[in-house]
Amino acid sequence: MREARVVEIVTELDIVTARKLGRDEAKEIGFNDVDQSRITTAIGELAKNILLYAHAGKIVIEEVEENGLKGIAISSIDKGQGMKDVHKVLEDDYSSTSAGAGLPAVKRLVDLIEIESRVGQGTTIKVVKWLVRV
Amino acid sequence: MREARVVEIVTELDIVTARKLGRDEAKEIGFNDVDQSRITTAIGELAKNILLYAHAGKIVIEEVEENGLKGIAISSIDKGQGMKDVHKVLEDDYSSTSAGAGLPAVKRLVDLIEIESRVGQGTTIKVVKWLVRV
Amino acid sequence: MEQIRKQYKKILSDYIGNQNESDLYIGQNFIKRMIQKNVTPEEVISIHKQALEEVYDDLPDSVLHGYDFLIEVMVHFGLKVQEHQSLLAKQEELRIEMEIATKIQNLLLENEIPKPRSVDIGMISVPLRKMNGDYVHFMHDDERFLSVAVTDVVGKGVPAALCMSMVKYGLDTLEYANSNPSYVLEVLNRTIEKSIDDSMFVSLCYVRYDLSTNVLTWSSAGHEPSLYYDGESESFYDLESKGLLLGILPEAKYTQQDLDLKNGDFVILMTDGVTDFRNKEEFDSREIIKELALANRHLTAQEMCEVIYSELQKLHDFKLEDDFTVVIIKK
Amino acid sequence: MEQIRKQYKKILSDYIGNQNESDLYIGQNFIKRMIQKNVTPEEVISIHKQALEEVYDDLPDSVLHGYDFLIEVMVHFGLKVQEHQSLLAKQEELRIEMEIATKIQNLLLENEIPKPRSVDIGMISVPLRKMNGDYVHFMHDDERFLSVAVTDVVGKGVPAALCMSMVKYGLDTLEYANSNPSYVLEVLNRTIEKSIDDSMFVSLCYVRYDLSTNVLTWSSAGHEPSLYYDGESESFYDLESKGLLLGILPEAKYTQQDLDLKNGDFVILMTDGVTDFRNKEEFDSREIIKELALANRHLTAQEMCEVIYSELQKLHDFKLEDDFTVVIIKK
Ligand SMILES: [Mn+2]
Ligand SMILES: [Mn+2]
Ligand SMILES: [Mn+2]
Ligand SMILES: [Mn+2]
Repeated sequence: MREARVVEIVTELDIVTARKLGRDEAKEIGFNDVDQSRITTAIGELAKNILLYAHAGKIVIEEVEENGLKGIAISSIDKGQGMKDVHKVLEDDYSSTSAGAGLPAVKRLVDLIEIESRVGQGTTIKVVKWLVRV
Repeated sequence: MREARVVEIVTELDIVTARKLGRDEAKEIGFNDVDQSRITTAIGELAKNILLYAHAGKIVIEEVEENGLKGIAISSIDKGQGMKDVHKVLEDDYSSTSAGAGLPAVKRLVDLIEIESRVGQGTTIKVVKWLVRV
Repeated sequence: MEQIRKQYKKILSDYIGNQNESDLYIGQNFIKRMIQKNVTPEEVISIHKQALEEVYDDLPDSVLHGYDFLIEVMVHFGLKVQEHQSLLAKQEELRIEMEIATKIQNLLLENEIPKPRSVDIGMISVPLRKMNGDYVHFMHDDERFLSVAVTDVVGKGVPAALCMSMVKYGLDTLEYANSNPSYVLEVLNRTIEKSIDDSMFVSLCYVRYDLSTNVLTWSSAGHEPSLYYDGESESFYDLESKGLLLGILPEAKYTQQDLDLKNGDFVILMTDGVTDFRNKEEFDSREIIKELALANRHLTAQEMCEVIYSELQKLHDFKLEDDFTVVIIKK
Repeated sequence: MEQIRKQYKKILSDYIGNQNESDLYIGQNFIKRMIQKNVTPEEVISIHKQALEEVYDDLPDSVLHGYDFLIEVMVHFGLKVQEHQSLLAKQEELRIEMEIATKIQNLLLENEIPKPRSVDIGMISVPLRKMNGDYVHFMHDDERFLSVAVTDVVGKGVPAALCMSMVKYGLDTLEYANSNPSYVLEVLNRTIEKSIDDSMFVSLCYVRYDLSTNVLTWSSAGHEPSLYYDGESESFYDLESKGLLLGILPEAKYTQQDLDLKNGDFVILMTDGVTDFRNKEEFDSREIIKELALANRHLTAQEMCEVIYSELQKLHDFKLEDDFTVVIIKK
């Protein structure tokens, strides 16, 4: 397994870099074209969230293996404001003013999502997508 | 303007015939590829409804013109059971058992839908799609 | 998935071969089934691309890259479709919740029609949707007085249902069937004005019948006028009143009026759902109700209510547009 | 539409030319905006086809017919996306309706904390969602007795709200603050059992305090046990009771017990939302509440309630999972 790859997210260009790294990694691991697009989309949404809510942070992309199952893990780490209610950000915002996408979309694009957030200290979001969907 | 074209709907093959006539007519009138598909889909749903609920009936396809606006009109005419509550059949069935499509879909595919139904006497549904969407 | 790919390839290559309408029809039916199995649009593009590649081995690179681009952008339509599935599940939960709520609401507002010795009372109340926005409250707790309130909440759904609970609650705490109708309206009006949303009003017709003197005293707050049939003169009179809807002005005043109910007389209380037919300007519903009541005045009050309902339903092609409530008090 | 076609063609041909990630990113952002403008997937395919045709004039017929086929099948995804828009609008309507209902419900259940001379009463009741499934009812209509009912409906949403209206209604019609707690529970139980859905239960703790003798009489129906702090022995006692939840058995019997409230004593009534923390097995919530109450017993009853709420909220990372209600009666 290759080592984790880290992209610092400071400008919109970094979003593209993270997406590219993630897409290459996903291809390498063996994901098909649709899953490559989904993984890349998830990375893009996570990175955009960093810029929007924490201004800076990083995306870590790594291959994972568990019980003989290969997958890709993406972590989004920032030292921003943090969130008071992590449950809420995973719920769909069905109001008419919703911008769409965001974390509810990320949740749909992957198999697992874990959020750790402390108010004032930052947020870490880890998502995993398995090569064979669990 | 060409005269109305009538397709008797008795078997599933007639659905295809009606679709084909409708698609050709729509193309002739000048609808683009997407609208051709939508009009054809609407015709298919109307014809399928005839088979499902009245067993037999007809589809009438004609070019229409109003206030200098060209369009296509499709009528679905049957002598079946009729419907007690025409409002309800136009409402989306959001229940999990919904088969989808049906009249709510037809309504979305066209610009105008009119239903006349008498219990025990049959149903006439007329839809119109304008070349430039009103 | 392999099966799906094979079927898609077959339909697609058939279509490309001869451009028959039947293959488009088959293709659409196939996709409808795929949608029910939660296949997403980006997956369809991917299946399409692969099918084309297998059938034609000389596709230009530009076309293949084009499909990759399409898959990428279609991911967002796929997300919309999945969002729809979630929302449908949520909607289903809500539907079940509303069914339980309706059941509770109906129990909460249940009220038996009193059967006093000297008058005959009938009632019909049919909700347009699941929850009834009309409500009939009977009180007959002593031997002398019998009171009926016919109410209609302006507004629909859960807020209207809660508002109705409040009206019932207010009527119940007034306790005595012998209260003056105008007093009842004034008290209810204050409660509702104080505590309910600004957009929520209630129309109410309150009738108190004195079984010992046969005097019927009535008052009304913005409610559909009741009909009084005088058996002697064989004619109908509207029981009109200028009282404001409940919940508008805190200090609204209501007047009350008496009438003597003689043998052969009857009074019809109703909500506006009985007379309002927006799409049928040609009908004068109140005239029709008079005719129906007159023709059927030999029936019991309950039977009269039911005839009026079924005849009006027929006249309006079974397309009632509001909750429908009729109460008849017949001497 | 012409503008959209031009932009799409530009992004697509850039991508086909160099397969840069940035063009896929730009493409996705472009599509997100298109989706917000209600562009459908079949329209995107049509735009894509036309763009390709304009850039490459030698596309094989098979590819072009393939796009026609794709447009045809994508119509059904387009319908799903449009259905989603309608459902969203319906959801929004419902959201507004629920907001009004919540307002009415809160007004309906509003209840002032009584301020008698000889005891200090505090209360906090925080709903998890918009409608509160906990309810506190105070009665203090004569000078001698003061009663408090703390209730929790099993169930959420509108049905629970309606059920709560019924409980309030039942408590109000019992009228007198001096009723025996066990009698109150038996009457309420019969009403609820008779009239409410089989899946709907209510837990209730009823406490009557005699201001003239300082005797507190309590009874409970399947409710979270109250805590009694005895100032003399500086220790807590659970006020346990084996009474069934209201609404299960029509003839359920309830017992009541007395305790003398001395200066420095207090009683904490609460709902299970205060002690149930499914994800935090390591906490003994009742112990924590005792510690918090002990440490803050010099504060007013109201302040004690607020400290308990804010401390428990912090301990559980602000993730309360149920309606939260605490009432403190402090001598
Ligand atoms: Mn109404
Ligand atoms: Mn009405
Ligand atoms: Mn509860
Ligand atoms: Mn609870």
